[in-house]
Amino acid sequence: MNGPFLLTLIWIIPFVVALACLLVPHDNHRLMKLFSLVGNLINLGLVILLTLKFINVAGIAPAGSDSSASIFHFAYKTPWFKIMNIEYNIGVDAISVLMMLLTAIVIFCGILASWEVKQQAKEFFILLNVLVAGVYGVFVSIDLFVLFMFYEIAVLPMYLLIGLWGTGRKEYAAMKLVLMLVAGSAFILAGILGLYFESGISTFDLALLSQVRFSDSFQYWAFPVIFLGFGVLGAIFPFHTWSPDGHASAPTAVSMLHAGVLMKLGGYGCLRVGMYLLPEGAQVWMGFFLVLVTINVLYGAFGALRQTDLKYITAYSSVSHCGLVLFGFTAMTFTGLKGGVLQMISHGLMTALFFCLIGMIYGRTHTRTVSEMGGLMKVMPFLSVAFVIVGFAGLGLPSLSGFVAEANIFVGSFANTAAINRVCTVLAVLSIVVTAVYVLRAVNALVNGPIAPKFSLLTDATALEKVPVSILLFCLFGMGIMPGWIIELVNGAIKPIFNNLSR
Amino acid sequence: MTLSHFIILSLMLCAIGVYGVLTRRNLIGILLSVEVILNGANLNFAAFAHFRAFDPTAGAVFPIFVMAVSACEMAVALAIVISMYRRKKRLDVYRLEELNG
Amino acid sequence: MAEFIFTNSYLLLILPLLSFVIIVLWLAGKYQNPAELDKTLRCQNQINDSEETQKRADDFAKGPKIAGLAAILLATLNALYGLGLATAYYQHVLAQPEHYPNRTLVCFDLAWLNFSPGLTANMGIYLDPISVMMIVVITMISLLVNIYSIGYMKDDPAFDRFFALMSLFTFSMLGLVVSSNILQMFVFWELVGVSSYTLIGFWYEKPSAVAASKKAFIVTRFADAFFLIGILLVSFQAKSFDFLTLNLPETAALLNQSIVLGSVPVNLLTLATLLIFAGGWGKSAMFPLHIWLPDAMEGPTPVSSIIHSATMVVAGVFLTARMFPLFSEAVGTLAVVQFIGSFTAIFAAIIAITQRDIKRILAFSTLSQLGYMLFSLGVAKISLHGEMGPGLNSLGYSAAMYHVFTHAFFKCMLFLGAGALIHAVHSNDLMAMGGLKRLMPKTYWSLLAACLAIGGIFPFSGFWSKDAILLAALQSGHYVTFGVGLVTGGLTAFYMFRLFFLAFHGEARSELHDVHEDPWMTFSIVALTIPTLGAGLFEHFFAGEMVASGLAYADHLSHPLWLPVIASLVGISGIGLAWGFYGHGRTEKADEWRQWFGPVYQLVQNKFYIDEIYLFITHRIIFQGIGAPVKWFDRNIVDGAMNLCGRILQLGGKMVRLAQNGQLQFYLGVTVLGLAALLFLAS
Amino acid sequence: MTLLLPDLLLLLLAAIVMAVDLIRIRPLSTVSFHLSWAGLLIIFLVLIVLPYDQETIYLGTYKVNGTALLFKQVFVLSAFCTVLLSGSYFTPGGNARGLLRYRSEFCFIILLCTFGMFAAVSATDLLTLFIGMELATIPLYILSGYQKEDSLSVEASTKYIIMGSLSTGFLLFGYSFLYGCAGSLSFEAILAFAQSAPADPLLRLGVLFVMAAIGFKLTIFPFHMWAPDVYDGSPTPVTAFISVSSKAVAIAFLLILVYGPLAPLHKYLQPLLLILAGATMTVGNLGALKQKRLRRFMAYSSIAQAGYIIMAMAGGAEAARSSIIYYLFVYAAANYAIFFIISIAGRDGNEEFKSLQGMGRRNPVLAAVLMLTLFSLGGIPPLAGFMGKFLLFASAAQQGFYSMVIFAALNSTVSLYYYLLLVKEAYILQPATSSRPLVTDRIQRAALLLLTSAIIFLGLMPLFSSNILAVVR
Repeated sequence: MNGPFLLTLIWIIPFVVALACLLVPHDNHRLMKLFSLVGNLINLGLVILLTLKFINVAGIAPAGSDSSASIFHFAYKTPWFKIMNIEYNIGVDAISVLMMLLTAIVIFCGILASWEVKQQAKEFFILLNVLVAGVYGVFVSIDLFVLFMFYEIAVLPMYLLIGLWGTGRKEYAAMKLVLMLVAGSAFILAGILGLYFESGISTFDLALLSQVRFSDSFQYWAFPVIFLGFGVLGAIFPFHTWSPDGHASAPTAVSMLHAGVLMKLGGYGCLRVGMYLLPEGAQVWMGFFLVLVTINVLYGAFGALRQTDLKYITAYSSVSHCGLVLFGFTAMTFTGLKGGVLQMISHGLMTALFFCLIGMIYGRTHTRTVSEMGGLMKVMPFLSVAFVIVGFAGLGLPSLSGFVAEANIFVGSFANTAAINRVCTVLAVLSIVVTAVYVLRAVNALVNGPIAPKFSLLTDATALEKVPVSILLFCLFGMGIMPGWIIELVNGAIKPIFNNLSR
Repeated sequence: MTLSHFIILSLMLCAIGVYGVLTRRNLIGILLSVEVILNGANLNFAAFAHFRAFDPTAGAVFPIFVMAVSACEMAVALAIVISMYRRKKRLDVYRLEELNG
Repeated sequence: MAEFIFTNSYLLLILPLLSFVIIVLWLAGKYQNPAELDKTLRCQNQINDSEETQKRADDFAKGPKIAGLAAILLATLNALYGLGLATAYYQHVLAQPEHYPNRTLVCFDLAWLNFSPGLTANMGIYLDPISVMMIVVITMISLLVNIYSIGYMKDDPAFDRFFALMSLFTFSMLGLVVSSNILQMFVFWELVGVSSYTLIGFWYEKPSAVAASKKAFIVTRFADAFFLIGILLVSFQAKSFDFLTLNLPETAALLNQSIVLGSVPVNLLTLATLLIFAGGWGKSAMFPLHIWLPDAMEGPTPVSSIIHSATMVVAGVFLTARMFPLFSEAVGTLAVVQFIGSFTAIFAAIIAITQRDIKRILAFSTLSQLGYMLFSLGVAKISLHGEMGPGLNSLGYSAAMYHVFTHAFFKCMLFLGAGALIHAVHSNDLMAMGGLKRLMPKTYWSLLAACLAIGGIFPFSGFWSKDAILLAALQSGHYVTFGVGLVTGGLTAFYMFRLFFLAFHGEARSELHDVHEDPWMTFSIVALTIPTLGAGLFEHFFAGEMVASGLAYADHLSHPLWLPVIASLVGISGIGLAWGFYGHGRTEKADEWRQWFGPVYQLVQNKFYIDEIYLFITHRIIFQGIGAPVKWFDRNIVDGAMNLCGRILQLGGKMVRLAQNGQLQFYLGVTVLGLAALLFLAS
Repeated sequence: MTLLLPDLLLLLLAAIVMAVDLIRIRPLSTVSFHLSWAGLLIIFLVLIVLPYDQETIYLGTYKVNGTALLFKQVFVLSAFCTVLLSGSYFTPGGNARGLLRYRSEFCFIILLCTFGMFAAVSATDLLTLFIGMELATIPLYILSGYQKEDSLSVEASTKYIIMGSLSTGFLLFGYSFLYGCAGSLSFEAILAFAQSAPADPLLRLGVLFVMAAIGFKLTIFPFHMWAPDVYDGSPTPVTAFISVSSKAVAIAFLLILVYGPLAPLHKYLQPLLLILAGATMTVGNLGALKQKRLRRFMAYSSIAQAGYIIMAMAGGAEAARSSIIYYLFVYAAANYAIFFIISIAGRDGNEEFKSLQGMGRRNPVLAAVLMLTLFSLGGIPPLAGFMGKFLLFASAAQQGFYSMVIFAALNSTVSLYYYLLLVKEAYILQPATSSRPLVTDRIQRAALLLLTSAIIFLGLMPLFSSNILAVVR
């Protein structure tokens, strides 16, 4: 199977699954779940295949070794809309491959975790698969138009997914989430059109645009526009408020996918479109964004400190951790960029597992207020231990993925000798203490302590539920203990971006 | 009598018409005021045809078309106003208030 | 053979990890679904047959002791391997200084985390005198504690989990001491923190244990954050994480520059070493970050034992020793180390006098002893008043390591013994004990040896190491520190024997049932008397070999004979005082004195209210002062701003609807006005 | 004469329909209905096969070229949809608001109106343009008052005609000034004059009058005031027709003038157009926020859409033309789809938001169509509306008006809010009382199928947009 075909197949399969679900009778939930599961299992297989192929190819011809060569592998393009020279232009570099791998894992686990959906299962799985297709699409596309298109496809299903199957103030949360993200994409749109017209070559092709030296005056306004636009999805302060409400209201699988993968689209876009194409603008604006994301990191952590709802705690921790992604980027150093990318992956796995576990625990206790729980270790050791581990991953414990990423971010950020970078790095490092505080508060309140009598008859995870948890745990440990190959891959992908930044 | 006299006259007609449209309470009165505006335009055409145009026939023909068209329009308008009168039993423009918001 | 041992030195880490993994997997299999089982049991026994249920549940929970035995087996192997490694190291490295100029052997070093082309963190095994010493100590103590735990934990439903976590703890600490670079050390440093978290909170249903584990983790984590910043600073300047590189004089020279922070000029070297030391500050529980250590007594006693002797708390000392060549260039840092060490030594000793909880007394004694070790490292830099002139005193360094070594054994034994006492009387309270001498003779005699050792009485191990420390302080000319050390020695003897007399002598102060000495437990306690008695033999070895190499040392001066005499006298007078107050297990006289001291006593007994200050800081300032406002700000200002946008739009919607009032002539007016505006705009 | 074929066929069709009415046998006969939609379909097919790369001028006043043909496609399709949409309103029991009568006359008027639009887009001089526009407008006055028994309908019609007459007056003033400057009615002469003296005050005065007048038809702020009331009061098929055809012809008119005779003034008009565009989309979006009645809601929504459309006119001729024509197709498809759904869900005569409640369960397919349509209107990919808006924005961006693009895109976010409100009604909220299932007839199903596939495929299939580009080039 050749590369481009594989790439196309990967984003098409979820669409096909969605269509297949469309044809399934309304009450046959089992079949729909089976379709989704099998479809995404196949996709997981394909993505793994892609990863292996990629490692193979990247090993032979390291990307970016020669500046004229495209940094994308398995590239393929064919004209789509002649009207604005829009092309169906796909290809991947290491970052996208890894993000696709993350997506495949998270969605597979997510579908397993949403096995219990009963209400309007058909619409649920259709929307979920459309969402997934959008996410894959963003990662495979090199054409900015196509990328933007998939980006929006990935955002919109959230409205119904939260609004229909969510809990709490779901309609408000769903509306806020979608509107804020779409408002962000308004900026992206302007930025993309600017890139198209200002480049002088009238193309949306990222690879070609990256060779263009945009005028400074253009970069000065376009960079913040694009960075903020994508940053909204990366929960950049002060545009993060969709995140706590949205994540808290969303159903399990959606929280998993959204916090795990979708929020990464923001960081991905910032890096791929913002920093890669507009390096001079990045140089000028980075100080400003550095301050913003430092606020993010600290603010998310302190915000999580006083929350009582598990999902809110996790959501604020996501704000803090996603802040670290952008923090790595704003360091503007090789290691920092790499750390940001690693943090995307790490946080994706971690937060997916977090929400997965919260969903399972909530399904049993029917409360998410930490103070009402306690001693769950007694009745659900598996879930509790997993929760403790993911908590540790959150506070950056070595041997779990979080450390690998955070170490890179901090080292990278420290390597930037500007005084403001140094100060922000110190502040960000100190945030890990706050992280420890809120994580341990949650963990202790949840799994430790005496058990409430009403919970004493609850059961541990079923075999089916153990599967996603185990997979994600495995990945957390895998990345934490053997980060070598991932780092190797990311190194290759970061190099051209970094070269652009330091030109 | 120069062109500007005519233009000023037509603009005055226009202004009178607009004033009528804005102040008349009666629907028929408003329609009449609209006619005044249209005739102001017609006068304009004629004046331009006389003073400036190298194609004066056009300027002469256009008002005729306008008259025809406005006659049609008035016919329709009157029909509608009558139907309106049947519903509301008044021709007061203030009565048109059910649709708002 | 030696070659084999060195090349496979990773086994040292693999064995305990294996032990952990095996037990965890076995546990996972066993607890396939305990709640399910529990439920079935309860359903079957609807009719108040709770005894039977309880029994079956207990049986299920207890199960066979396979886990413990497996852990012991692997720990034994590990201890043997550790010994083998030490022997091989001794024979091949120490004996051939020409081949190993720094007496350092990096057995292997695999790239683990690549940061940038020039900066990679490795995972390696780094053998030098101190790491080998630590390996021996850790593996031995781990083995003995494991054996002890078979007896101590035998009635605990979570028996298996305990052994798994102990193995993990051992693994982490071993990894820490063999780290070849500072990042690896940080990795294991954190793992140590986590393992201690899980062990301190081992009885997770007990709220106080849970709170203590959290406190331990967060306090050390707080220190670790500074440690991490220090690592960033040092590694950025040195472009490396490796200890070999970091400890080069070039690194120190590179770092030795002034930068301006804000408006204060700071020496980068001092700053960096201080930050790194901050990590040790927290882990070694130096004042004011000591608060977690007494609370950590909430864990099972074997855990306290291993934390206080071989693992965790000595990590800070070890770190300072490991980075010593760098630290030795930073005068300010060593002064801080010395000051904090000596202050904590006496501070903790004073608190220990007033405590009633047997484990807490031991905890404060650990703090005090750690203070000794650290100030000993601090005095390795000769003061200006020193008789040897400026330079380094190798004795400070070697004495610290020596004290680590001796302290590990006797402190371990003290805890194990305390555990045995607690096991016997089912209480931590010293006032509930008494008269146990008759019932637990083996424990009695062993503990006597340990108390004498910690009290610094000739010829027990503590005497030698403390003597070396005091000597180093004296030689280097740090007379205040020396005085503090001397006084603390007396205080130590006093509070230890207070404990000893109150626990063993006199009459029992509570009802005792079925007191016996468990063979597993007693074995370990008795076994530990050997190093407690015999560690003095190693004095010359330590003084000669446990020296950070590559540094220029001042020559040794003579050992004034009056020093050991004075030290012993101080120790003995401490014991005498204790006998005077508490001999035969009496407390009346002490009570009188307590009345006399009044509020001062209260202050000390409440540990100078440091915990309360912390509570104030965390709850009032961080939670309520920062957390709550941030939450409020987020909900009301940031989110409020977004909602305000929505409100404004909604208001706009209302206005538009209002304008659409249905009046035809208004519409016409707007149209005409619009035209006018258009004309106006365009002109 | 080939290029004139559709116009002639349309006239013929109108005549036939009228004739059928004269000899009709039963009052509820559906012959004219079927005749009309079939005829319109044929005309559409003819339009498709005509050559798009030619330009022919008949009698010196009637020009047919590719752009005109594309516009004619829009008009024919719109008429076709309106005829189909009207079906259920002429069927007894089809809508509780009241039965519409005289079906043949209705169809005839629609056809005639469409012919007027044909004439308008084929104009080469002001006179033809005027006649065409009036022919396209006057029937609409009649249509909006078609439900004579309903006071709302009559009120709407009254408001419409009076405001329409005023705007005609402005238009004529504008024309007279243009004529006065150029001395001729033909576009060529005006173009020549504009090129020679683009700053002539009389010319500008004329242009502004014309802009105001056309602003009325295009529902540009502040000339939009009639739209919500008329949309709300008229019978639903008429509302749909006004919202699409009338807007389309106004846009065609503007395109013809702005890029034709007034092209030299483009620079001068740009800021004006942008201000109007910004104000219009804002007012439209704000107005739609708090609505509860579907037709009024659609009025505001279409006002906003008009804002986006004229924003594109700040761009160059080619970009503006191609993007606007493309968007018209997209907009037409989405609007008609919604009006079909309104006609189905609003059988009870109310046609309010509430009518949609519980649609997700009552008729999932219809709900899905509604959602797709609304997303298309909101500009969400991969639907046609996204592509359309993207091209519109690109047209403005091409001239460097990036801040306007951001403003418009943010506006479009606001619009997404109220479109999502409808989605919420359909999916999330449940009706208070148990309601009937939503039944559809064959025509409605077929029409919705067509429109939905248009909404989906127009955005994905490059063929169509590329063709438009080729034509307008």
